[in-house]
Amino acid sequence: MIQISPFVTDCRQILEGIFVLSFRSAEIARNAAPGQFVNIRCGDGCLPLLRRPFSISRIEDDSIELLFSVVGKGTSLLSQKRPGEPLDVLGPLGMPFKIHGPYETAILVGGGLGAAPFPFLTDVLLRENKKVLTVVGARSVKQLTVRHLLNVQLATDDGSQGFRGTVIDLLKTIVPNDGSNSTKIFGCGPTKMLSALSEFARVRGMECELSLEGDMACGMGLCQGCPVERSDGKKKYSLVCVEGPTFNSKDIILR
Amino acid sequence: MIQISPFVTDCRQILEGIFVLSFRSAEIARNAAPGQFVNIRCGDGCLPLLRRPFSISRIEDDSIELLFSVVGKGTSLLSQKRPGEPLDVLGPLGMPFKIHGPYETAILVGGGLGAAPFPFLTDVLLRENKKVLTVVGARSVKQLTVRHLLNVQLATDDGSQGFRGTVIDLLKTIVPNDGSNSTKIFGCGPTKMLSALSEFARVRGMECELSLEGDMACGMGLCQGCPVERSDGKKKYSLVCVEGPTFNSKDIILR
Amino acid sequence: MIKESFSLRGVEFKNRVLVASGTFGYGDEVKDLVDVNKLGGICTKSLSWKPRDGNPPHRIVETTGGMLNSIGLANIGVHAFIEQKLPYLRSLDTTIIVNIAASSIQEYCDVLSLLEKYDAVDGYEINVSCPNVKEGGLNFGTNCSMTREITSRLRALTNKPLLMKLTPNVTHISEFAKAVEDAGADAISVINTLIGMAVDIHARKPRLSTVTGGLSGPAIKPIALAKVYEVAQAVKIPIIGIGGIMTAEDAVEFLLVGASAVQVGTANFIDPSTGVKVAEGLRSFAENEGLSDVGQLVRALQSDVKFSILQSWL
Amino acid sequence: MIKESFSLRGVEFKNRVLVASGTFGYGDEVKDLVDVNKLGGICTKSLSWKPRDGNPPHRIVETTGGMLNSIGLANIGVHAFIEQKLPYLRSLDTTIIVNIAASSIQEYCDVLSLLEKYDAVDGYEINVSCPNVKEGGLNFGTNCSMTREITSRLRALTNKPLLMKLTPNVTHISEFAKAVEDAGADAISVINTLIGMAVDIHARKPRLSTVTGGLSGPAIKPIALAKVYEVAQAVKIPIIGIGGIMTAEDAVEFLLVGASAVQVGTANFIDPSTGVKVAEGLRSFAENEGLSDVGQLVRALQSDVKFSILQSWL
Ligand SMILES: Cc1cc2nc3c(=O)[nH]c(=O)nc-3n(C[C@H](O)[C@H](O)[C@H](O)COP(=O)(O)OP(=O)(O)OC[C@H]3O[C@@H](n4cnc5c(N)ncnc54)[C@H](O)[C@@H]3O)c2cc1C
Ligand SMILES: Cc1cc2nc3c(=O)[nH]c(=O)nc-3n(C[C@H](O)[C@H](O)[C@H](O)COP(=O)(O)OP(=O)(O)OC[C@H]3O[C@@H](n4cnc5c(N)ncnc54)[C@H](O)[C@@H]3O)c2cc1C
Ligand SMILES: Cc1cc2nc3c(=O)[nH]c(=O)nc-3n(C[C@H](O)[C@H](O)[C@H](O)COP(=O)(O)O)c2cc1C
Ligand SMILES: Cc1cc2nc3c(=O)[nH]c(=O)nc-3n(C[C@H](O)[C@H](O)[C@H](O)COP(=O)(O)O)c2cc1C
Ligand code: FES
Ligand code: FES
Repeated sequence: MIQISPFVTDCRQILEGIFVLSFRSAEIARNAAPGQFVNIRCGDGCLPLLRRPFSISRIEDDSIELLFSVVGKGTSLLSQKRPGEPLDVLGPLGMPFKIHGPYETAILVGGGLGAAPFPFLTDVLLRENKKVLTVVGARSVKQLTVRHLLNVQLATDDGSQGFRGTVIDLLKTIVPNDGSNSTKIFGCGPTKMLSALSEFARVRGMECELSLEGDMACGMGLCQGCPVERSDGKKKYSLVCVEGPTFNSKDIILR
Repeated sequence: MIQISPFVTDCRQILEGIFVLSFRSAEIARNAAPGQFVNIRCGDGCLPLLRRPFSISRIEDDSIELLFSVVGKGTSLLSQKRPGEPLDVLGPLGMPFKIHGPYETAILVGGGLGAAPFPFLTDVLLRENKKVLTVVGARSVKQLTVRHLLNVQLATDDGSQGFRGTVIDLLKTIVPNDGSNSTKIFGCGPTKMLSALSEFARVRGMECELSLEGDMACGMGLCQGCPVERSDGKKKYSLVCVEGPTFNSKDIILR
Repeated sequence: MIKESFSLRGVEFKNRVLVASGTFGYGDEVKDLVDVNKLGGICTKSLSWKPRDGNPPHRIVETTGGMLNSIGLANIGVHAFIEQKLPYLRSLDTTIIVNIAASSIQEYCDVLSLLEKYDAVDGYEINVSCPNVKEGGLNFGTNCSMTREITSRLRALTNKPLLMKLTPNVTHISEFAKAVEDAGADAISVINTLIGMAVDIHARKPRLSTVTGGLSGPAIKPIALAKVYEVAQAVKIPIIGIGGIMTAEDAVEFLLVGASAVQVGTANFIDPSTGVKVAEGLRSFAENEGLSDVGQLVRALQSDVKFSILQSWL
Repeated sequence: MIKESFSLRGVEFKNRVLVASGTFGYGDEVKDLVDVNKLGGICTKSLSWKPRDGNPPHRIVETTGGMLNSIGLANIGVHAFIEQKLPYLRSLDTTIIVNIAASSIQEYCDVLSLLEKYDAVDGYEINVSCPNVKEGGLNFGTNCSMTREITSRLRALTNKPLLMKLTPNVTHISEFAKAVEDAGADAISVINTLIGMAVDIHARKPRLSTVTGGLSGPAIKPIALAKVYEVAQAVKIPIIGIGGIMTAEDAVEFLLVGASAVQVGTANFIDPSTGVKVAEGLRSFAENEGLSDVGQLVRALQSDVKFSILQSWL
């Protein structure tokens, strides 16, 4: 984990309200693993006061790419950054996806901007000789980005592109009923979707790693502000920022 | 008084840390008089929360020009405005300089950015067939702007340009010892300077109008936050924002 | 048409958004700028029997997300108010609440009694955040029995709506709320400003001439909400929520936690139309929620948790 | 070389800037990022006898210029702390203040007694903003005699520095300050968080699982300064100023109004090096002012006005 002030090298809108921002950091590039995030001070004032967490979406050489949608003040300020402006970044933070294992195929399941960490994850999975299948869902085609994703199948709530229905509905048509040890699921997106995905994996007996979103004050284990309920009874909560944001779906209870 | 959202037409640095910003408003242009000010929301966040007051520096057709120096967060944000960006403006506010009277010559005495309202004042005085003499002082030539001023004499604390000494010292060399009904002083600048100017005018028995600066929360008489002590005993305080910012030097006590 | 109005003791407010005392002058300062008739009501600057000069400068300091003031209850006095300001206020089509400040219980009574003669005065809001000269300057508003006494004395003098405006600078505001409800108040205004301070580190002096002052603005909204919520658990009479309201969404928060109406304060300094905009936004919000009455938002907070200020919240 | 250090009951702090309890974990979370040895001291997360899970999500809400938290005193418990965290803290070259929270006076005593056995613990800070289970959850910190009793009971158990951390959610914090001074506290930490609340207007639910939470951050700085100032008028023992400190300038304000040292809290979440930066900035400021000891800033406020919280500040 380092705290740096790199310059923005690029910031552009790729879809309505969805932006890609990049900056260079050899150190983050060297140390980061898929599923980890960076914590960014989007403005220098008091609105927002706290940093905002973003998954590392892609790494190319020492260029770090973030993919984000504008939902509030912080992301709005971030979207206005111009090349050459300094950025206040803390990272890489959190535990990466557990990608090792005997499985052959990784199915990446994303809801909306949940697909953000998948380009990075895809690159690393390929390096590990895994097959990658990507399933992305969104409310409408307008929210769908498939940039740098592999073997993508789409689901939209309104059927404006690909399968009409949820990403889980689509997944059911793809994954054989009996599940399989040769497949592992990686999910990222809204809690409701993750919760459904978790249930799907449980029923099929599949390995499933989830990356959670959630309110964070510090992103580095200082505040105890980001609990997620554990299922194993060892302790009641885990901290999303340091014990996550990725978890094995069996270990946590999503509400 | 109106509340408008004009677009910035120009914003540029004319001296280190000193900016000129303009926007168009036919209504303000039509209604404003020299010494009045506008109250601007410099940012949309909470730092700063309140508006910032600026004298109307110049009006050309329906273009309003402000002259300001960057001293804090609000003026810093204002200096970053680009042409085409909207501005949140309330004005014109306050009581203008009283320019009518039997005097022939107006001496405009400004300290630093105190000269801000003088271009507008000069234009109107000329229209009233007054002669205009301008005396401007600053710590150093670096803080001196004589843009759109007439018959300027300069004083700098360090002698880097013009007279070495305060603007009051310089004034003493200009104004005949016995004072004169044919001359009226208009002063604007730091309180300390205004206080000395007020004393100067009292001793010489000259008419003197001052424009005060000071903390304001609302700028329109809502909060009672901007008192200046009165000398006439009728009441203890006047409100700078609505009874000023211009006052006859005899009416107020500056500390 | 959605219902926006509400009433207190038979006096109708056309909507649930008023402007707060001391932040809208006497209502005439910005009449060119704001359609004041679209406000639910106007609370005047606090009036005392005699005019008050107020505190020396500086009276204002900006802070992060808020501001401190030490105006010192500067006001023209109730007589000048009646003569110079009431005729204009009378001409308005909105509800006029006269806010009263005093340094003795008798003064509260005198001011109110005088105002009783004027129909243009629709109701009273009593500012108890005032130093009681008899008790060596101790604040009325931090003394529960004193607050109760002011309420019952004033209640006896008027049949118009009596709003008691409480200070947040107490341990349990609900005790004060119960006391004034008990003593006959029609509504409770919550909150006045919080005690705060700022220092000029170069001059090594307090920034305000009076050392401390009252903190207001968005910075205090979370505190104000908690106070309104606390009061709402304790009393049945209507609450007027105040503190840091900048938008209609802020107002909705206050209604949900228990306020029947709100007042917009500091935001007027930034945009004197805030009150009108909040009223309009509140209507839109309620419409979008499919409500027939904005009042359906009042006390509509859903919570599984019991009142938990006493719980482990750290 | 300017003097930066100060001491409490013979324990030296290398400078006057500590990190606040609950905002710096157990000190080891950000050791790669921050040179913690440059801090005046570390106040640990509040520890209780048994580990505590803390409150359900959501525990955090951002507000204008601040944040609300309802962590629920989540902590690993004093035993695990001693085993897992103390060895690392012991290896540091800074002063370690262990913060204690409890739900009964006995628990406070038990935790402190256990910690007494460990040299690595340099002193204690007692968090009294805790619900007293015996009294139905009433907060210890809002009860003056309870606060006094906790202080004297703990005083009898230790010769190490005892810091009593007061809650600001009381009418007169100075009464509590006097009580703990009287009962033998070595210093007073002022302030803990203010009670606040935020509402999700669409879900019509409190944003925090516990309804209300503690407000911290720059928004509360003016209130914290006023509380420190009030306490400084009432007691002679050192005060540790806390609340919204982001910069060295903020720290100077606290020193001037009466704090002997400060703690940086919420700012750590934005930049965990804030404490170190504030300490460095504080030294530079004092140097520029030509001082030989940062301590010369303590209580150095110049004011013509007498303590005026009771005056007419509105
Ligand atoms: C580990 C992690 C990784 C993340 N990675 C990414 C990523 O790669 N890309 C990305 O785009 N985002 C990502 N997020 C989410 C991202 O951090 C948030 O979108 C961001 O913090 C929002 O900041 P903001 O200031 O723009 O919005 P804020 O102003 O803080 O608030 C907006 C957010 O709160 C919700 N909200 C606010 N008010 C309301 C209301 N009244 N009712 C309902 N909802 C409301 C909105 O839905 C929205 O999510 C990640 C989050 C985490 C924890
Ligand atoms: C009627 C009126 C007309 C004005 N006209 C003009 C004009 O035409 N041009 C112009 O440039 N300005 C003008 N001013 C002043 C201008 O309003 C202020 O400079 C502006 O409000 C500063 O805002 P800010 O947010 O940038 O600074 P802030 O952040 O609010 O504070 C900076 C100001 O406060 C002082 N200050 C802050 N902290 C300290 C400290 N610790 N110690 C000492 N001083 C401190 C600074 O000296 C500086 O003046 C006018 C003011 C008034 C009342
Ligand atoms: C400059 C100023 C003056 C005020 N004067 C009064 C007053 O005279 N009487 C009163 O009851 N409240 C007064 N208040 C308190 C406000 O009415 C309101 O309760 C408080 O500011 C909180 O609301 P806000 O955060 O929306 O401003 C004043 C507030 C400010 C900022
Ligand atoms: C997330 C969080 C957790 C906290 N936990 C504790 C705690 O365990 N014990 C305690 O005494 N204070 C706790 N505090 C209070 C802080 O130590 C500090 O008193 C308060 O936040 C005000 O300072 P600040 O504005 O700099 O944050 C906590 C504060 C925050 C924000
Ligand atoms: S966000 Fe602070 S501990 Fe996780
Ligand atoms: S600034 Fe508000 S009355 Fe003058």
